[in-house]
Amino acid sequence: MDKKKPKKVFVEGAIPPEKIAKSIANHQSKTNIGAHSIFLGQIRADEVDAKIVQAIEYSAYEEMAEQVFHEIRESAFSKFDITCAHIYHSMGRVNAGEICLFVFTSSAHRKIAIEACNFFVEEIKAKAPIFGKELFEDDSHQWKVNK
Amino acid sequence: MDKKKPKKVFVEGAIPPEKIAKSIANHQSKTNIGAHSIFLGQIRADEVDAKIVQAIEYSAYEEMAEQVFHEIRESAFSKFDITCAHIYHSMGRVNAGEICLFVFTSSAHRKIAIEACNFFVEEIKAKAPIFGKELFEDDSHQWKVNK
Amino acid sequence: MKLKLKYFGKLAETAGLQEEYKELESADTLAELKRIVFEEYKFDDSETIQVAVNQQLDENKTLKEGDEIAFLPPFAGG
Amino acid sequence: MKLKLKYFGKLAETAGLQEEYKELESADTLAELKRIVFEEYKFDDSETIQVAVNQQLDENKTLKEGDEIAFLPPFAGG
Repeated sequence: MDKKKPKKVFVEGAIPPEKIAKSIANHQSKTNIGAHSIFLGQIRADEVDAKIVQAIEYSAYEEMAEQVFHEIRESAFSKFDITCAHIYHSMGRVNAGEICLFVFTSSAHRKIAIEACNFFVEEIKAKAPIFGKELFEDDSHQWKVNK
Repeated sequence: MDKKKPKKVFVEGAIPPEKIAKSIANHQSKTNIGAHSIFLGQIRADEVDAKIVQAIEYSAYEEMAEQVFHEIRESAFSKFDITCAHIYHSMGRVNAGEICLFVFTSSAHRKIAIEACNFFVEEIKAKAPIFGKELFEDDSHQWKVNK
Repeated sequence: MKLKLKYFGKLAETAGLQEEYKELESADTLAELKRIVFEEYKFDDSETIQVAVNQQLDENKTLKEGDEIAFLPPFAGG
Repeated sequence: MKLKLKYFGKLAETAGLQEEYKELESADTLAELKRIVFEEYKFDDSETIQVAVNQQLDENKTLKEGDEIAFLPPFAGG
């Protein structure tokens, strides 16, 4: 079962759009699915004190994060009648404009897929021990904090 | 502006995953975007009286639908602070497991992108004069009705 | 007055055509046109058929020469 | 008892290291360990640092030999 398989969440660097297309294509044999909901986090070139964010360098407490992802997944599958769910998060450097988070949920019905997707996004942001260093063009940096 | 350009919504047949990847890739130069929300409708192989849906054949009152899409888009841009929004819907035959609807919204912040995406999906389902003929393997059919 | 009538989805199937022109007394209202069409093609009202006049869902519109009237079965987009 | 301490993100930067081992009196609590570490590395508590014991966020846990204690700055995933 999709639910039980241990999943690799962290990917090195940005998540390429082709990976997203491939994930979608992989679901075309699952004809009990009627709706997919996808969330993508993209790095913003924010301006901070007249300096522009060029990239975020992600790090994580990986052993704990894997545990947290597993718990979020268990909780999502018990709360929502989803067919499958996939999450990917970048590690290392991701440039402005590139994708750092990919959440993908599927269900027979749209509301379930959408609610489950939101649940994953909020839970990951709140509970996963992931840290982001915002890099500026002059080699200075600041540490990102989730709102 | 993205908002003003007249948009082609209807595509012939299924929406290929590669088109979705290309849409995502096209946004990597827009570095004010922080979040994308995507909804995909997929044809389910539902069972009706022991017969399985093989495909849906879509038709539409196209002139009216284009008008409706335009109004939904205007309304979405006035309600939500989104950077851009794209919608694609299939015409003609789409087989079970294939994608028939692709809604793609982007914003600086995740909640806005997600809410706008949901708004588009609900509005399209409720207001767009699109009709679907569910085709069974024995060449019989029934007409789909949105719940 | 001459009107263009359009039928979609299940209604086009039931009527056996997608489009036709109809001559009406100019005093005739949309309600009267619906009565005529529903009777002619045995449309079942319980299916919540909507009628658009020139691409607008407004059942209180007065009809005029050249209007396009579309008979729409329940929507099924997405 | 010997503990493994881990530091992440801004805290690893401030401490100047990602990992170290520390010997503690076995009577020492997690609160006492935090006090020692915060003082040594001048961590600013107002930043809402969280502490995980063996990958679990439970500040009331009693420490034992070999525990892994992680000092975590605010999360920034997604």
